Amino acid sequence: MYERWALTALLVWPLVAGLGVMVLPAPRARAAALVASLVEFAISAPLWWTFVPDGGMQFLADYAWIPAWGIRYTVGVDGISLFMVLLTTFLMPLSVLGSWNIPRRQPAFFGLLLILTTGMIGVFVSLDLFLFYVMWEVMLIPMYFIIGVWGGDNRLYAAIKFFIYTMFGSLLMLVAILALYTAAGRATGTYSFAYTHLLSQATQPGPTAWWLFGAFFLAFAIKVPLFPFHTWLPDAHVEAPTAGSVILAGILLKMGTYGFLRFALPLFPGVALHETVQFAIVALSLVGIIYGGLVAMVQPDFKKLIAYSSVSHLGFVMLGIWALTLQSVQGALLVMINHGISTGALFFLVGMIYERRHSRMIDAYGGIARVVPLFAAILTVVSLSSIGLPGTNGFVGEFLVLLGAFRHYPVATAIATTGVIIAAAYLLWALQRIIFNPLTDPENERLTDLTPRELLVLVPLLACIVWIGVYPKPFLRRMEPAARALIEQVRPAPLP
Amino acid sequence: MTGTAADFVWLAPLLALAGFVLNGALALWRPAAKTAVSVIGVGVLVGAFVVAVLTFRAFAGLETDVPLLFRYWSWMPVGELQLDVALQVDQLSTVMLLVVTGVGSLIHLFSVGYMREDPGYARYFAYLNLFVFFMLVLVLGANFAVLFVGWEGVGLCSYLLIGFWFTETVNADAGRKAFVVNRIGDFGFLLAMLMIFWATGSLDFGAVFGQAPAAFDAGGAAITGITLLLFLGCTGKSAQIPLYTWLPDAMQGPTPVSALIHAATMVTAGVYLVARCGVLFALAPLSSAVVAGTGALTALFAATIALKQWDIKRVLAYSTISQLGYMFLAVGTGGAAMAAGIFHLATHAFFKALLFLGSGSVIFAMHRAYHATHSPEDAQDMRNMGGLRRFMPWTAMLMWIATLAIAGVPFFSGFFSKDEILAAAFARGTVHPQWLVFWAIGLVAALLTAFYMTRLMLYTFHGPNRTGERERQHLAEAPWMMTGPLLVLGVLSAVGGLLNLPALWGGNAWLHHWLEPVTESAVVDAVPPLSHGTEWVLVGIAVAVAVLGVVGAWRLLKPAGLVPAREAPAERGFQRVLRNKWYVDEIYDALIVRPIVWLSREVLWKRVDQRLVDGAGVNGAARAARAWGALGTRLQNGQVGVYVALFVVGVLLVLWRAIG
Amino acid sequence: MSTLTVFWIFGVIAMLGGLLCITRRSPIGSALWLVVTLFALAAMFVLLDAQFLAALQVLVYAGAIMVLFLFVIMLLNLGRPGPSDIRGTMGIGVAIVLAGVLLFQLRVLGTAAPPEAIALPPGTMAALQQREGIIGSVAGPLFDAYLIPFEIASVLLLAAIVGAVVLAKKRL
Amino acid sequence: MLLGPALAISAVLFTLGVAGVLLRRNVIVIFICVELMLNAVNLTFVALSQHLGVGGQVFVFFVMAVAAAEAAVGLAIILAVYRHQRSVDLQNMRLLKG
Repeated sequence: MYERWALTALLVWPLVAGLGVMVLPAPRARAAALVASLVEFAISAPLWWTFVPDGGMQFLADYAWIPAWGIRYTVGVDGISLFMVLLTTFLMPLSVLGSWNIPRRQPAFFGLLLILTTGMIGVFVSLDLFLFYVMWEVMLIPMYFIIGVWGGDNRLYAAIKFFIYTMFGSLLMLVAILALYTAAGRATGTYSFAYTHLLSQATQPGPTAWWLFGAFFLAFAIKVPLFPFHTWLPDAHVEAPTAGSVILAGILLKMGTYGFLRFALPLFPGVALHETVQFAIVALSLVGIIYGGLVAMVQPDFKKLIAYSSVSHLGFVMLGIWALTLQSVQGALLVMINHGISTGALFFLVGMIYERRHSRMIDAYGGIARVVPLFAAILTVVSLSSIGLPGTNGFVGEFLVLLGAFRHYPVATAIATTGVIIAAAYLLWALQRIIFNPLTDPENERLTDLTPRELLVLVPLLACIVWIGVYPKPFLRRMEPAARALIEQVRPAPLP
Repeated sequence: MTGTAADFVWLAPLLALAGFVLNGALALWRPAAKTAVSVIGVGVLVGAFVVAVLTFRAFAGLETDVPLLFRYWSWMPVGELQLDVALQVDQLSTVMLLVVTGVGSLIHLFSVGYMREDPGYARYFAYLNLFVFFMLVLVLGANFAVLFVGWEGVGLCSYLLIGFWFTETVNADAGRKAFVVNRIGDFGFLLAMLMIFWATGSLDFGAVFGQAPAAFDAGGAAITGITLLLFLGCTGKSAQIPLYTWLPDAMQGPTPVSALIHAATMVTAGVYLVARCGVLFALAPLSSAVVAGTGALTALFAATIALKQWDIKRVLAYSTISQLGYMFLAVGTGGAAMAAGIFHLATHAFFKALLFLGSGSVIFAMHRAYHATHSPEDAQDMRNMGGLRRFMPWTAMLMWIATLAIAGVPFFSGFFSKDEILAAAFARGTVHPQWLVFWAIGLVAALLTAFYMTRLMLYTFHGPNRTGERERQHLAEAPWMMTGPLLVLGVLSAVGGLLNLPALWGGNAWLHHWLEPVTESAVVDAVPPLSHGTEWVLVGIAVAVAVLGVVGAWRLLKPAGLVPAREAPAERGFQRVLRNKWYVDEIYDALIVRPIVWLSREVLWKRVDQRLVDGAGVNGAARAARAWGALGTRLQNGQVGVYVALFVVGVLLVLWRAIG
Repeated sequence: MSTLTVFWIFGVIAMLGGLLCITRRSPIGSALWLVVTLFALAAMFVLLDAQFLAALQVLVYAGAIMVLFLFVIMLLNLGRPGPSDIRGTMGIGVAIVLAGVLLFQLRVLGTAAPPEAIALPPGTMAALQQREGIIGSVAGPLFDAYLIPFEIASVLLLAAIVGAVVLAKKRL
Repeated sequence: MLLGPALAISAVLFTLGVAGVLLRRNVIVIFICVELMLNAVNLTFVALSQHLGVGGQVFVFFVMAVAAAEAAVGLAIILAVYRHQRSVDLQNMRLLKG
């Protein structure tokens, strides 16, 4: 039974709960939102146990939606999307808890947060391209408001930039989806947006495939973000409220890489594995890794630093995806999860210190480890996880990506590995300037250490950091068949 | 599972980890509970040492050449990659286990006295325990990845401990520098791992070393690349040219840390790695030569810098770099010299830990003296010391033992180990002449070692006291909690040579034989054993060099002529170059660090990101769209007449289509 | 005089009326000349076998709608000749060019006669009117096939009445 | 046959209506011109109904109804605007400009 309604419940519940939360009075809204997001997590939790690694697409639900145009409501998860769904439901309660004292219009904020959940999960579970597109857009609107209403000083600029950037890509994607739909319809006589239907029709390369791949590529590359489509990210990250940044980094960016895994690669394997495309994407990933790291190093704003570090991390993901070996694809999936956890935790930490001191500038701090030892300790652990210290989650993902990628792209992997050095340089330098060095600003003397509520936000993330770092097998075991299937589908014959 | 005590080897790292967790919790919530911290911090280490001893005895009792493997859980099972979290007990790792836990226990004990007054006492022990945990993972790891966990983990602890007094920017800088420089080395290690995996299909030591001879062409590009990359990792961790610059700065940490991490254990990890991968290095003669050559060169280079340092700990830091150079010379030479390298690693752990802890005692006393009078003088500058043997006789005596040991004066531990390395290099030189050069460099470095160590002792403990009139009354021997461990280390430094007393001196070269199962596969090519006559000549030369260094320093240097640091004139000429460490830090800074930061900030961020991508690209597109929009608003001027005219034009256009 | 000649006479009257309608300076003149055109059209409707519509044209159009126009013009007191509201040279040029192109296009379209296949044989309309009566021939389809549009038209008129009242009243 | 002349006359009338709309600025006159265009179309309907059936005449009927409604609402709007602007000149009406 659970198999049949699980995903639908995951989609419907936050939407209903979100609308409900919006009409509640302010003091009760946040508690209700917390309960709602916990319920959502509880609904999703059994996915972890009931998921059968070798079972392909599972928890399928399939109903006609607009039959005249072959649009169906089809949802399901496999080893790739499972973790994205769980990551989403895992981060949501933490985000609610982390923005407990958000100023202004609490009911609307928490309501939007919940509605956003529907959109995000929808993107990850849709197996109908039309539904996918709808969900892609659904997620955009709450995020726009979250940045634009509750953001920092320059929030409108950031929100509009985020919106138009994403919209630009997604409209091209819509055109490509429609083109695929008509092409497949003409070829088979069945007009349907179903993923499996389009997948079976999309293998012929040709000039159209190039254009369609280009459209998908642009939509997803903006979301990833791949250099040079990344400049919305620093602005959006910096201006968004804490929960917004966490979700942006933790989940929204993964939609891009997920899109590549689920759509761009399997639908256009011929184009995606064409020499020029391979070269370009691997090169862009490398540029992202190095460039993101170097630019992160010189940021005066800690949130911006994390934003650019995301560019760097997602570069690893892209490299892993395009290397298409079992290790690299699974590594890429793990990096996606890890980045959600570690960068999410970093944003939470910045948000917590920002609430106390109202500054994101690295220069405003210094030496606060003496004043707020707990905060400093957790910030250190999370930073180390972000730079991939072995024993933390960051290492497992990056190691697998590099290991897998080395097989096909040894030189590129060697270059990517320098990202490890740069990561240490930028994060430790920032860490030093925030929690170490002399304490010069008397305002920092009065900082208070983390409250129990804040600890409650961070402890689950820390637990995941250690868990994935030490015992990632439960994750790897669940994603392996899906990764293997993807590789076999895209790359029928292994490269020499 | 062997049914012996060796099965419980996991207890050793686990104890250290438990110590970290408990002390870490205390550091955050009960930083004042110093007694509990001491008991836990030292207790777990002593416990780990007991486990190490029992493991060693059990393993020796098995009399096996095969390593014991303990798989605990599957770590990264992905396709061909099957990585387990597994520990390995063999001859090499048991030796390392004993050194780490043994010396570690003594240094922990010393720390109880040394750090007693520090507000970060609990944090300090938490870090120290964590370090031991990672170090044990490093030496016990059964595959490259687990070793790498320890490898980076000790780097992390080193980072945390160097920057222990983080409120000083210098300290925090030094810690960060150590970590980043180490990461450069780790980059090499990582790449080497990737290459090893795709060449042999595994990362387990057993599988890799078993398949290496078949998987690689001896002397081929692949194996040479792998070993050179591994060695890059070693140069980072073990502070060799070109990545040694972090170690002198690492002296910003508490002195026991310098003793434990930056002298006895962590920095020797590179030596351990090369010894561990002896099979691979044996397949790559070029890499072996690079290792040996770099080692010899580093030994000499660091020794020259040590000649002119005034900070007592910096002298020891450069001395450490220099001695590590010897160890690399040994492991690069391969074969029997591997054992010599490990031998020197062990003796060096004893005498260098003793030297550091002794200097710690000195600094402790100096600091107390200056603290009592609120003097701002530098407690580590040798120009402010002098004549200290009258105030701290025990420390002086013990440090003299260590000095004689490191200088290679006969019958102290260092004499045997250093002599063996030089002899092995010479022996290899009979086949490959370049090793004769390495041998000669090593010899010169030995001379300098004897010289600068004698200089250190002379300026610190002899001659008139320069501390200051008032401060002098406060100078005294450190408490027994600190002198006790020194005593133990003193004994070990004196008689440590017994571990591997060569046949030449009537010993049975125990360590050599013990390590044979590990080193025998690393034999490069048959090197004819030296005749006894040659060996005696070599010993004679080495002794002569050592004595020359000690006596020369004693005769040439006049501690009476020194003035306290604040009155000292600036050095001139070549002395100044040495004083400034050949300006290597400045050169790195000007050639690498600054250009990268400048490139990142001025070019990448401000030009490319903000101007080009965001300015011209994104906001440019926005501006273009707005310009089009402005054109559009021109039409929407509210004049209905214009609208009508346009409407008519539209109709006409549609009609045009209708006409066809 | 043949029917054609009569038709053309009324046609010329209609066109002249239209021309004068758009060129008179006074709105009242325009309206009255439009009435002339409407009457001419009514005559042409008769010649085209649409006698009922011709009557409606006179009654509703010329009689009711145009009276409404004149009423408003006079209500707003626009009857006296003021400054011309005809556009300047530029406007006249644009109007002439566009109108010329339109005329050309309409002529081209007009010469394309309906295909023979769907055209009724000549005299069918006259026969129908013989059979069903002049009004009956229009009323039949109006209350049969076009019943719903007819009802909607009535609703439209109601809405227009309400709308006109709302808009024109100063204060509701 | 009257179809050809009817269509020609209708075209001329329609063009005159369009020209009038373009030429004049007085809203009421423009309205009158629109009526002229409607009637031109009516003529076409009637002429074609001779050949294609009585449906054309029904359309004319509807056109008249719509014209009546349009005149009522349109003139009411003009009244309202005039009250506000004291003018029926298009140049003074810029309500459409945002």
